Amino acid sequence: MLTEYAFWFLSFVAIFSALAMIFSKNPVYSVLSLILTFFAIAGHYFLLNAQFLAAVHIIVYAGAIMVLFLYVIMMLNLNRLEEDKKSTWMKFLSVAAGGLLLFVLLAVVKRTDEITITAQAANSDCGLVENLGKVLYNDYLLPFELASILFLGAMVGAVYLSKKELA
Amino acid sequence: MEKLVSLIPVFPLVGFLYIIFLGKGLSKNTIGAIGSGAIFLAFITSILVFTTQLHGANPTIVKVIDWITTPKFDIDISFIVDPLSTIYLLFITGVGFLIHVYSIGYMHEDEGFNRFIAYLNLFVFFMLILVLGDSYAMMFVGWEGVGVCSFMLIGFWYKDMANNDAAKKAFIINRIGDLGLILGMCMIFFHTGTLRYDDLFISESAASGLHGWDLHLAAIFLFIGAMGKSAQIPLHTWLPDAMAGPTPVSALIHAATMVTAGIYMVARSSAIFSASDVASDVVMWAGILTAILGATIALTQNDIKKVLAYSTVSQLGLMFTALGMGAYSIAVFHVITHAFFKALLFLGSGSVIHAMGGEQDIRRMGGLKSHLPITHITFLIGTIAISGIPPLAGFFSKDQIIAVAFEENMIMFVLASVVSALTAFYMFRLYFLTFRGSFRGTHEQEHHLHESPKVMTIPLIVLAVLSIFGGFMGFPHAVGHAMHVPHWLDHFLENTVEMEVLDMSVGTESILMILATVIALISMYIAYTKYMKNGELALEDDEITSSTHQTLASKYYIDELYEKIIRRPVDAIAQFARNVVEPKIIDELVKQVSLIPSGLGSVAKAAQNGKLVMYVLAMIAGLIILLSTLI
Amino acid sequence: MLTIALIAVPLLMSGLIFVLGQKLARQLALLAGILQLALTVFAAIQLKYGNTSILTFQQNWIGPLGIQYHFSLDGLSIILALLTAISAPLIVYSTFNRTFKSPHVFYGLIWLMIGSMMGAFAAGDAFIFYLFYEIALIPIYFLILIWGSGDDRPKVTMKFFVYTMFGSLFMLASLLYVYAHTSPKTFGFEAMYQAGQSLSVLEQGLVFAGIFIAFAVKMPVFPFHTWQPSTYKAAPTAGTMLLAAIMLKMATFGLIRLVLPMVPDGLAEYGNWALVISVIGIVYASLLAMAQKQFKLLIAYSSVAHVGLISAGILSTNAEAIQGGLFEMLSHGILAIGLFFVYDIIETRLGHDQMDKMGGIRAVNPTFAFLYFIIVMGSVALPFTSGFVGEFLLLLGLSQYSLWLTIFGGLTVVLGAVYMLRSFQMMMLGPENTNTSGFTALTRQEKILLSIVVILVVGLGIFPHPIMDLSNKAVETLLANIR
Amino acid sequence: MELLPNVTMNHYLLVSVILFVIGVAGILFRRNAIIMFMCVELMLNAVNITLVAFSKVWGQSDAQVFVFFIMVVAAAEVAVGLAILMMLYRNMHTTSTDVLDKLKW
Repeated sequence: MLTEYAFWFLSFVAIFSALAMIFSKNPVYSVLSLILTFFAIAGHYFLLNAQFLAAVHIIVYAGAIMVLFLYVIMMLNLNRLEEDKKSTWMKFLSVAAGGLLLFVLLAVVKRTDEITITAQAANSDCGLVENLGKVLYNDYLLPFELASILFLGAMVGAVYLSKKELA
Repeated sequence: MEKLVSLIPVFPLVGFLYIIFLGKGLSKNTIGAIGSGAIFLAFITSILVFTTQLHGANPTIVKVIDWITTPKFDIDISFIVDPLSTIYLLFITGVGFLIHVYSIGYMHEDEGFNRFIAYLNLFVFFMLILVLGDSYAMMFVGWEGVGVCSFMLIGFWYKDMANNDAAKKAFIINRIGDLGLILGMCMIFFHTGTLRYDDLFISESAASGLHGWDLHLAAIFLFIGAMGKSAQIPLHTWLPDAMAGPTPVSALIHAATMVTAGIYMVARSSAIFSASDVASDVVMWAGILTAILGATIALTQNDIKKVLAYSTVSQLGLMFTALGMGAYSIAVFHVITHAFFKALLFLGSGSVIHAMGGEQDIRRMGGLKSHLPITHITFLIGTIAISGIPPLAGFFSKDQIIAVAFEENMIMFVLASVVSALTAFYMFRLYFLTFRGSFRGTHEQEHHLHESPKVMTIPLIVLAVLSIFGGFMGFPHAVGHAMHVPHWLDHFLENTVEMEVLDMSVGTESILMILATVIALISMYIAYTKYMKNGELALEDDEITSSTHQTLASKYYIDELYEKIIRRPVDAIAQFARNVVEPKIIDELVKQVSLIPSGLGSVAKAAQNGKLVMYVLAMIAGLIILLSTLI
Repeated sequence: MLTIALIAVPLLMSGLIFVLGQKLARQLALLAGILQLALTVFAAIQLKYGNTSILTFQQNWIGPLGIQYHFSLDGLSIILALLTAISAPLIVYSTFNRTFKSPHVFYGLIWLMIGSMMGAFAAGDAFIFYLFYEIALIPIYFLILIWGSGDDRPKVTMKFFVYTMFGSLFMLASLLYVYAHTSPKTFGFEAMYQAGQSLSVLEQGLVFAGIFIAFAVKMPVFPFHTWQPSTYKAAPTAGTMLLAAIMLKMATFGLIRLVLPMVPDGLAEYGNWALVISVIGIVYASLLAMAQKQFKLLIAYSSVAHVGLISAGILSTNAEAIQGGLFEMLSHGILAIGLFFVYDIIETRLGHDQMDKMGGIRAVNPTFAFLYFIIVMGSVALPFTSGFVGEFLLLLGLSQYSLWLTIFGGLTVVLGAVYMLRSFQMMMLGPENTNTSGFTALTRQEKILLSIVVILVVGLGIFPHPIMDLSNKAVETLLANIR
Repeated sequence: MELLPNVTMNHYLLVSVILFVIGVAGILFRRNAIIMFMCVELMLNAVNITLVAFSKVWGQSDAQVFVFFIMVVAAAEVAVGLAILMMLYRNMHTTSTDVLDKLKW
């Protein structure tokens, strides 16, 4: 009962703050709204018994990535963004595209009933750190190591790009 | 003995190669000796080969090397020895030899002497291939080869563009005929699977595989080939122009040998032609029309060689008339006698031109009798022979053509007689204007007049002798039978060509002979009264007086007609194709097609405008389409 | 293995020429030509004595797709191999009177092209054929672009390149369609033939159309020929020779190799249009040749006419025509080299090739006129020249298909004489003029090259038998396969 | 199939779809590259939710591993992406995609 309410609450927060993110004129508010969304999503993860992911999510997204965003916005001093005027037909097109996509996605989702009906929860604690760690270090060792190389590359790239002399 | 036949073409070929490649430092006499010596050797060998055929030996095929080999079509370079080919051999090498000798004198002063003798040798080589080849394909080799030699010799004096034009015209019109011959060969091959005479006519008769319109069409195509080579209507226009070449060339190629290749070919294909009445009629009518056309035009020409040229056209027409009526051996007979007297006449005219210093207009001649005695006598013999006055060669052959016409077709008989009468008239006109009366040229020319050297007159004399006695090889049937003189040529060719058996009484034949003689004599008399009695040049020969005369003198405007309806339209079409069709239509079309991708490209380019939103929209559109398949 | 050597030698020599640089380029190139000729003659002898095992080479390449390194020389391709081997040293030698910038690249590209064309001829697998067919485009593109003449040559080469690629696209589609019907999947010719013949007649007709369009552009056949005159004009003489003597033969050879045995029913049922346009092309190109003032363009259009006849003949599918077609390819290659070399000689001396401004060359330089005359005679198909053997057999074969087409196709006999003799007359005959009076004598190199061409033209005309003997059996097998 | 009491798989998918579409809408409506970037992050997370939910349904950890990797990639992407944006801003003095449209053909 409680979890059900928690689900609805988290969902509401996530969607509301996501909307706030895209509609807010001030980018700083946008970032903050997004952080709120991420917290809500982390909450979902908890509900789904994926504690490890929930933790990582908060650390990485809310803690690192969004702070980076915030930092950049602050540094560039983009308090108020000049929004360009959009032509009406562009707006119309965007609305149509978004609406259509929503419609199609919902239609597709509606069909998942038939698929998930046969599934059953076999191992409810698969999201625990221990289990996840086993899978990660046994089956996905190579991608895991590759991820570290990716990070290295990203790091080098970021540093290189941000060097003043390039400008 | 038959094996020797493969040597015969080798002599002139070697002569040609030797003179072209090694003849640079040699004197003109040596070159002349080599050139005519080669032909003489060929002549001797021909006689040896000929003797094997005298008593009815079977045709022999002598293979030299493989030539074109495909799974089905297989042609060797090989020669056929049979009466028809050997008799052609004899007069080609014989007359050829005489003309070579004559050329030594005639061309002595020319800077291209070596070249001339070499070309003549090459020509004889190809002519021999033509008659010796054992298949249509081999004949075609010679056929085209003589065409090229003719091209080179007509345009011998190549610095004069008129000569080159004449040479080109001859070659191209010949080529039209050759196309006909190729198509004929194609049809024969398609229906019988072979082009060898052996398979077609001799050991098997594959030619009977042709039926109905295939047969007619094949025969007509072959005849188109003959039209080109033997200058029959409508492909006759090149022959008079071909007189641009040196006179020995006119004698050898354009009177005695090459132009009779068409007769050879039709005679060789007699099995096909005699089976096709349609084609035979075509041959006959084309022949007689050509004969009349040539004879009428010859009446008004003033160039000594042009008169002879049209006379040749006319005589060839008569031969084809004979062929069309099925009298193959008689046509061949006339070919041989014609070779003698026409070569004689041409060489005689050459001697005259030589003496006149290049003048060819008979209006500027006259009274040459005393200056050129040998030439005069021999030319007179030639004239009598061609006019058909007994007992010279022309009488026998022409009379038999007329006799056959009498049997076969009265219209042909009348027309052939008219031609015969015209022939006698224009030949005597030529004779009188040239040799009798008083000299009409310039004083300088008169001073220059001289008889030709021996090297030129001896061939004239030999040919004159042949023109006198050559006719006896084919004594008229009925009369000959009564007098126990066999028709030797008919017997000789009996197994080679289809025979027309004349069923004619001695009386009828004698009457016809007398009639022909009388006609010739009357024409001669008319010519005499017109050109001799007054002792002056007739008015209408100096200027053109009537429209008929104008038409004849302009050769029925046929050249002009061809110019208008063929040459100019073709040129115009070619120019049109070059200037309009090619750049404006085809290339334009290609350009338009090539614009399609670049047009599409510019559309796609508009989408790639760098606006992120557009890309996103495109992605979403794609996503929607993709997902909608899942619904 | 011998076949591999025949392809490897040009490619390796090409690499060697690239590397060894400027000084030795032309000597190396000529050496390669002689080597290639010797090898090919050796291969021909091997084939004659039935020693075919060393002439085939088969090795897996892209296994799952059934693509193999499959090369083999049979009675058909040996003719083309001979053509390549004869042409290559002649083409290289023909350039000896000129100097080129960066000769190592120039000769390297020439040999790259020869190698790839050889690869197409010797291919035993449709994929390999297609591959080499396309590769050959690259070197010639650069040859024209870098060493060509005329300011518009980037445009011209672009047109040439794109046009032929465009055509090839249809061939690729057709080949893939047939490939999809093989089982197990393979591009090997034998399997492709079977798959092709098992298609319905309509499918075969469409496959034929696709392949024919590719070849029609390459040959080129009317109305796909418009790239050709401008390309020939822009190309350096050696490049033109490569194009006319060898490259277009890939297409005519492809007709024999790919079309006849693969889609015989489609060809018989729906192929008439191809024959008709080929024959139209003969007449049309002959007319255009008649209207040309520039000698090089005249040769270009005459080439279109000749190729039209080859195409029409081959498509008529009978032994005479195929033999004739093969022989005509050989003959046309040699004659093309001769004619373009004549152009080169004239162009180097006079600086232009406007025929109406020439005349009287024969009076100044009789040797040249004599040699040229024989080449002219060869190209108007006079008997006892190589041109006759091919053209006669082609007409003979075509007549078994349709008499009407033969009549029109045969017009080449007449029209060919018209334009060739007209050119001979305009250039060589008549009195010399200020333009031509200084026409210097032939150099030794020019004399040797023209003599070789003339000897080949006459020699092949009189002794075609040894060459035809090589292909006789292969042609029979080919036709037996079809019926 | 209920993942939580009264909460089925479809509920999660629904949330995910809505978040995803909000992300798309954000990209369509906003011109600021940084905001668009954030929208991308939002979309990634929307997908992550489904992955985790499915992981729960099937009782398999593999999907969670994927989520983990997505986070990894997102982190790397943000690092580089923001660096690029900073560079752009330094040079162009804007982060509006209306101006930043030079990258074409």
